[in-house]
Amino acid sequence: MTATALRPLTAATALAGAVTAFAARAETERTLPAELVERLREAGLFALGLPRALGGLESPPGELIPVIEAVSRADASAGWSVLIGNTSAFLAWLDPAAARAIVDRTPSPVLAGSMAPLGTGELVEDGTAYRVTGRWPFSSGCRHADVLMGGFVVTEGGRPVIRDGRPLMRVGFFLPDQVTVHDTWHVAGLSGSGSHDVAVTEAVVPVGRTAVPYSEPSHHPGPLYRLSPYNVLMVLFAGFPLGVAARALDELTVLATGKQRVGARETLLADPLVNTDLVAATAALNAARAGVHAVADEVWRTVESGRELTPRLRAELAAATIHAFDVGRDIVSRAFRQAGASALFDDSPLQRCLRDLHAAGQHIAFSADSRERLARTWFGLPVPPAIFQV
Amino acid sequence: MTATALRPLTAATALAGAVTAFAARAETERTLPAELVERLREAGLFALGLPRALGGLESPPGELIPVIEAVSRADASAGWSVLIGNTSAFLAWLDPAAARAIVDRTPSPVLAGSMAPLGTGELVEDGTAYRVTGRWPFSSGCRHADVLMGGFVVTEGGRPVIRDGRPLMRVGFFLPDQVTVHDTWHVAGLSGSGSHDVAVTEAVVPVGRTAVPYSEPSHHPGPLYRLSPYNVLMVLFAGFPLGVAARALDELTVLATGKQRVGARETLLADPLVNTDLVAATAALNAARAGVHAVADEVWRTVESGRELTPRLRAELAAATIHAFDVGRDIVSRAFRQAGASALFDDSPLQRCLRDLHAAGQHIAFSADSRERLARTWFGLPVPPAIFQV
Amino acid sequence: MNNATGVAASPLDTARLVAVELDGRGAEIEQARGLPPDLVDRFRDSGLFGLALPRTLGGAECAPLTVVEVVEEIARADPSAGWTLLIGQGAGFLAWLDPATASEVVAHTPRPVVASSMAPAGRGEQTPDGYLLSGRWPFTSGCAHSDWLMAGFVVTRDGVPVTDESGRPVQRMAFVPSSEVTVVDTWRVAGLRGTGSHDVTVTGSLVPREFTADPFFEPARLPGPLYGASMFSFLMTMMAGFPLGVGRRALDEFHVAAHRRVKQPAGTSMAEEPVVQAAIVRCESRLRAARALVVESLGRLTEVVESTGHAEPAVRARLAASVLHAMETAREVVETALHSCGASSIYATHPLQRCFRDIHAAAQHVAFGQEALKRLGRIELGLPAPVFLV
Amino acid sequence: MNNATGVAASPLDTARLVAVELDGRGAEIEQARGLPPDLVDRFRDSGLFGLALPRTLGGAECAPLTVVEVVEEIARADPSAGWTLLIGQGAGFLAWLDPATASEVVAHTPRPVVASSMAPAGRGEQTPDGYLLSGRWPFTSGCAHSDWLMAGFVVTRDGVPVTDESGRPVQRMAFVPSSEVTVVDTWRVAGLRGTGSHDVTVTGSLVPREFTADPFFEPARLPGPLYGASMFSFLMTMMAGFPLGVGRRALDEFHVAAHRRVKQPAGTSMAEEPVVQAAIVRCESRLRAARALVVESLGRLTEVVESTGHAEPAVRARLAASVLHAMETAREVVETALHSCGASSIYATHPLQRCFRDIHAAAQHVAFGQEALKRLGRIELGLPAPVFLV
Repeated sequence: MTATALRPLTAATALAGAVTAFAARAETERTLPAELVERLREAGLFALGLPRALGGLESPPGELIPVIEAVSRADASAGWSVLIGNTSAFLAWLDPAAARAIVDRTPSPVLAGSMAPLGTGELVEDGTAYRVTGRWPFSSGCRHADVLMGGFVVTEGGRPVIRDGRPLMRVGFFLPDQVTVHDTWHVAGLSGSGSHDVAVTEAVVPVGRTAVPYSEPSHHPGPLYRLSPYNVLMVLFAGFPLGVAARALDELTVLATGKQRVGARETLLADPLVNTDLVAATAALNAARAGVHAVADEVWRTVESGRELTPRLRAELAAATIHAFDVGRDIVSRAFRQAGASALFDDSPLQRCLRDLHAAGQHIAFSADSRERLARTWFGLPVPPAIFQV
Repeated sequence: MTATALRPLTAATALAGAVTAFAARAETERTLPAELVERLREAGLFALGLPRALGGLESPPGELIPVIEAVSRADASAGWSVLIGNTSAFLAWLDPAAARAIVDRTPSPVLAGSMAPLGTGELVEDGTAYRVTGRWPFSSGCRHADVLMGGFVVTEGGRPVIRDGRPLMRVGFFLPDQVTVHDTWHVAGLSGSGSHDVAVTEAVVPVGRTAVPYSEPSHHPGPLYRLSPYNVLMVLFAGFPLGVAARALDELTVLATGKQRVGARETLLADPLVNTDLVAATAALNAARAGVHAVADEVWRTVESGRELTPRLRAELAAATIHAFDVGRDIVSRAFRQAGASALFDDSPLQRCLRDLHAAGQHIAFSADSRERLARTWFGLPVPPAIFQV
Repeated sequence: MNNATGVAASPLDTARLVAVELDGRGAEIEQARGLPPDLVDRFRDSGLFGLALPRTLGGAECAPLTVVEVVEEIARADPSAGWTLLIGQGAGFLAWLDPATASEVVAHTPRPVVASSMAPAGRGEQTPDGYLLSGRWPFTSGCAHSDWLMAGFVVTRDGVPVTDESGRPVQRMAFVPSSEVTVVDTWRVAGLRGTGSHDVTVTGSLVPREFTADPFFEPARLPGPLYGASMFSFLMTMMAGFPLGVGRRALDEFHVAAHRRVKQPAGTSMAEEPVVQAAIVRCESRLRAARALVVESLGRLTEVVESTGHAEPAVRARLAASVLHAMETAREVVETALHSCGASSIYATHPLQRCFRDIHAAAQHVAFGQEALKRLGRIELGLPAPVFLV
Repeated sequence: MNNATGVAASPLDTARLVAVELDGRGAEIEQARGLPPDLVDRFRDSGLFGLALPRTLGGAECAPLTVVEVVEEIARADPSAGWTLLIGQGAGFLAWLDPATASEVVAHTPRPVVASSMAPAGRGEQTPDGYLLSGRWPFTSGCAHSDWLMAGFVVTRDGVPVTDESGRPVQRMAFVPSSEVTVVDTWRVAGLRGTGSHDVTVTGSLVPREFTADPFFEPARLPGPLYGASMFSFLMTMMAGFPLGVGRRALDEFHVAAHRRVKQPAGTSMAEEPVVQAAIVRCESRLRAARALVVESLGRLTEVVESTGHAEPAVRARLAASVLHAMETAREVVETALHSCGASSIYATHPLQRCFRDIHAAAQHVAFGQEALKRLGRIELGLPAPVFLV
C-alpha cells in the first residue's frame, strides 16, 4: 500500500509526528521545509480540493475539514500551508484543457497566491494571452508552489476596462518560473508558512490559464465546485482553528497534569480555576467543531442533490468558520494565560499556538468588513460589491 | 390519527402556537394552565422519557432534545415544565411492579419534585414502607404532577443510618394526595413553571415506591436508562437554552427588521453593530446545538451498542449542556440589550427570555460546585461525594 | 437638610440615613410600581429631590460629584428608588429657562419635582400667546408625584412642522404643570418596576413661549458646573450614580452569599472556592475602575466648566463614555454575582434578582444605546458628529 | 536629570524625551534580545534607572505615581524597553538592607542597576562569614547590564535547609555584585524579547550576612511611600505603568489604523465603521478606567504610608488588584486593537504585533497569575491569606 492510498485523515494522522518534528525548522526557514512538503504531497494531502477529473481527491467538506484540523494540530504553519496549497480546488474554474496541462506537468499541484486584483493585465496583440504585472502579499507556500494565482485588473491601452460600472478582473495562474518571490515574511505568527510577496513583471499568461472565479461558475461538475470560491476557502479554513486550539488544550492539559505552581500544593490540573476552564474551553471547541460540520454537511447534501445554495446557507457556512476562529482565538489566549511563564519560550508549542492562531485571524476573511457583508447577505440586505461574494 | 400518534417533534411544532398563546396566563397563574397541561399530555409530550414498557416513548436524546427546544422556543416556562415533567424517566429506577401500578393509575404520568435528600424517612414496623417527612423547594410543575419525588435520609430510631461513612438516602415517589404545595413561587424568571415548595408530613410510601437512583442501576433495559440520572437530566435540560435563545434571536430579528432607532436613518437590522452580532450569536447558538447533538449521539451509540459510558463521555455530555446554557444566557442578554426600550414591557417576549433563561441558569447543575465536580470527573481526579454523580 | 440635632447634614449623610429607611421596602415599591407617597415625601422633605435645583431658585445645586454619590447610595439601597431620585432631579432643567420664568415656577411650586420626557413626542402649535401643546410621552419616570413635566415637542404652524434654515423640524421642550398632565397607567414591566415610568398625555394646553426652551442647542441661563457643559452632560451626571450603586449592591450581596452558602459535603463556605475568589476580585476591580473613571471624567468636566464657563464636546464625550462604561460594567458585575449566588436568588424579592432586572432595564435607556456609542466613537476619532447629543 | 539648558527636568519630561529616541529602534532591540548598550547608558545617565533608589543613597526616590507614569511612557514607546526599565528599578530593594551596607553598595557602584530574581532558586550555606551562595535563577531581566543581582535562596546548614519554628525553610535574598554572576543565554522567546531575561548563575560566592535581607517578612529600613507598604507593593508599583503604556500604544495604533485603512469599494475609512467606533469607545473607557483605578489605589496606599508609616494588607491588596486589572484590561485592549487592524499588523515589526506578544508575555509573570488572584480574593473576602505576598 502506498501512502497515497491511505484515507487522507489516516495519512494526516500518520504524518502528525513528522509535521510536529519539522515545526521549529519551518519557523527558522520561515517556510515549510521542502522535505516535509514532499511527504505531504506524497501522502496526497495537497490533492484534497482538486477535482477528481484532474487526479485529485475532491474530498467532501466532512472529510476535508478533519484533515486540515489534524495537520494544524500537529503544527499550525503546516496546517495553513496545506489548506492554502489545496486552493488547487480553484483549478476547477480554469479552462479544462489548461487545467489538464497543469496537472500533466505536475500532478496534484500545490497552489499559492491571491485572487486580490493587485495586478494589471492587457491582452497581447493576437488576443491569446494576457501580459500581467503585479505584486501580491501573503502568498503562503509560494516557495514550494507549482502554480501561483494572481488577480489582475484587465486594461486596454493601459486603462482599466469597466464593465457594469466596475473594473473587469481576472485571475492568472502563473508558473513558478514566471514569478519572483520577495522575501517579506518576517512575522511572529504563522512564521513557517512562507507567506512572502510574489510578483510578476510583464508575464505572459495564455487566456486559458486565466479565470473569473469571482463571478463565473466552475468548469467541473463535482458538488464541491458548486460552492462559491469564498465558500471553498471557508471550508478549507474551518479545520485550522479547530486544530490549533485543540493543540493548545492538549499542551495545557499535559502541562497542568505535571506542573505545580509556586506556592500551590496540588497540580495545576487540580485547581478549579484551571480544570473548569479547560472543560468549558473544550466544550466550546467541540461545539464549534460540531457547528462547522453540521452546516458543511447541510451544504454538501444541498449541492449533492443538485439544489442551489441559498445566500443564507452560504452565509451560515462562513459564519460557522468565523465562529470557530473566534472561539479558537479565545481558547489559545486563555490556555496560554493558564500555562504561566514556562510557555514563554520559543520551543513552547503553546506560545506558537497563540501567535499562529492570532496571525491567521488577521486574514481579511475575518475583518469587520467581511463580517458586515456576511451579515447583510444573511439577512437579504443589499451587499456592497467586493472581490468575493459570500 | 390521534395527536399522540404524531412524532413528538411534529406534535410540539403543532402546539407551539398554543403554548405561546398561554404564556402570559402561565405567568399570571404562576404555573402552567391546566388546559395547556392537558394538551401537552394528549400530544404525548410528557411521555418522552418514560420507558416503553411503561407506555412511554423512550425517545433517544437526538429526538427528545429538539422537542424540548421547540416547546421552550414557544414559551420557556412551558418548555421547562415539559422537561421536568419528563423526569418520569426516573420511574425506570423504581421497582417495575410499583412503576406499573403508577402508570396504570395515570398513563404517561407527569413527574415533579426533587431527589435532594431534604426529608427524613424511617421504615414502619413491618418493614413494608417508609414514613417520610420533608419539604423540597423548586418543584416545577407540582400543581399538575401525578407523581412527586422527594429525596430523604433513612433514619433508624430518629437517627440517620450511615453506610460507608455517608447517610443512607432514598427517593420516595409520592402521590399528589400525600403532598402539600406551599405557594412560594414568586419569581421574576420561569414564573409560569409553578416551582413551589412541596412537603409531606409522615407520609407512608411503600418500599417499592422508593428507589436509589443516586447509585443503583435502573430496572429497565432501554439504552436511555443506561445513562446516569444526572445525564438523563442533562439530556432533558439541553433543548431548553437552545429554544429560549433561539426565541430571543427570532424576536430581535423581527424587531430589527421593522424598527428604526431614534436618530438613525436605516432599520436596526441594517446597523452592522446589530446584524453582525445577530449572525455571531446565531453561529454560536448553532454550534452549541450541534455540540449537544454530537455528544448526545455518541452517548446514544455507546449505550445502544451495550458499551459502558466512560466518566469522560458522561462529563462531555454534561459539559455540552452547560455550554449551551452559557451561550444561551449570553445571547438573551445581548439580544435584550440590542432591542432597546420597547423590550421592557411585560408583554415583550424578549424580556421574558432574559428573565427565564437566567433563572434556569441558577439551577444547581450550573453552579461552580457542579462545574468543578464535572471537571474533576473529566480529568479522572478524585471527586468529592455529592447526591448526583456525573 | 437637617439632622436630628438640627445641624445641617450633607446630602450624602442624608442619603445614608434614607438608604437605611429603604431597607426591606423593595417588594412594596415594586408592588406599587412607583415610589410610595411617604418615600416621595421623604425625598422631598430631606431635600434629596433638590440636589440639582439651582441655588438661585432655592435648591442645593450640589457639586456634580455629590449628586453622583447620593444617587449611588440610594440606588444601592433600592434601584427603583435610585432611578426615581435621579430622574426626579429634572428641576435642574430650570437652569435653561429664562430666570424670571424659572422664579415663577418655584414661586408656584417651591422645590419642584420635575419629570421629563425629552423625545419630541408632542406637537406645539404656535399661537401669539405661546404653544398649544398636545402629545403622549412614554417612559416618564415619577410622573405621578411630579409637580411639573418637561416634555419635548415639534413646533407646528397650521399643523405643519416648522423647519429651520437647514430644513430640520424645530423642536423645543415645554414646562407644563402637572395639573395639565394626565398619567396613563402603562408601566407593567420586569425591570425598574418601582419607578412609575408611565406614559403621560397633554391635550391642548397653552404653554407660554417663555415656559419653553431648547436645551439641546441653547446654553443654560445660569452658570455652574451642573449646567455649564451641556444638557446631555447634566443628564449623564444625574445617571452616573445609578449603575455604580446597583453594581455595588450586587457585590454586597455576592459577599454575603459567598460567606453564607455552604458547599456540601465539605461544609466549607463558597468563599473558600478559588472560582469565587477570582470572580470577586475581578468584579471588585472592574466596578471600582468604572467608578474611578466616572470620578475622573466628571472632575475634569467640572474643572473645565468652572474655569472657562463651558466644555468642549470631547470633554463631554469622555464623561458620557465613562457613564456608558459604568452601565456596561455594572451589567456584567450583576450577572456574574447573580450566576455565582445560586438558586436562592431566583425569588423575586431577592435583592440580586432586583439588581439584575433593574440594571438591564436601565441600560435600555436611549442614552446607553448603540447610537450613543457610535456618536462617542466618532468624537473620539475626531469625525463629525451631532455634538448637541453629548 | 538635566535637559539641554541645564535646568533639572522632571523624570516624566526625561521619559518623554527618551521615548522619542526609542522610536524606530524596536526591531533592533528585539534582534539584540536586550537593551542595546547606548540605550542602557541613556537610561543610566538620564537617571531613569534611579527612580526608586532611595534619596539617602543618591537616588531620585520618586513619588510612586511618578514611577508609574515614567514606566507607562517608556512602555508606550517600546514595551521591552519599558519592562527593562521597570525591572531595572531593583535598586529600590536596597531600602531593605542595613543602611550602612546599602551605602557600601552605592559607594562601590553609584546609582546601581539591580537585577532581581526572587524565586528561592539558590542555596546559601551558612558560614561564620556569611552565606556560600550557589544557584541558577531564571527570568532575570536586564541581567547583562546590571551592576548587582538580588537573588532568592534557601538557607542551608551542612547542605540541609534550615527551617523556622513553623517548620518552613528559611529564605533570604542575597545582593551579589555582577562580577560574581554568570549570564546563561536562554532568552529565546516571542514576547518581551528585548528584555534579556536570561538565566543567571552564581557558584560558591561568599555573601556576607549584611548583604542579605528578607524583604518578604522584614519591613524596609528606610521610610517613604515606595518602601513603607511592603516589598510586594513596591514591585506592583514598578509594574503598574507597563500594562497602561502598552495598552495605550495599542490604542494609539488603533487610532492611526482606523483613519488610514480604507474600506473598498466605498473608499471610506475604517473610522466610519460603527463597529470600529463602538470598539474604540469601549477600549478607551476600559483602559482609562483601569488607569484611574491604579491612580486611585496607589494614591490611597501612598497616603496611608505617608501618614502611618505602613499599610494594612487590605490596602496593599487593592493596589495589587488594580495592577492585575490593568494587565487583564491591557491584554483585552491589545487583542481588540490587533483584531481590528487587519493583516498589515501581522508583520513582526508592526508595533501592534509587538504589543500583543509583549503584553501576553508580561501577563505570565507570577505576580499576575491565578494564585495571586485567589490570594487577593481571600483578602477581599476577609479570609486568612499569606499577606507577605501582597
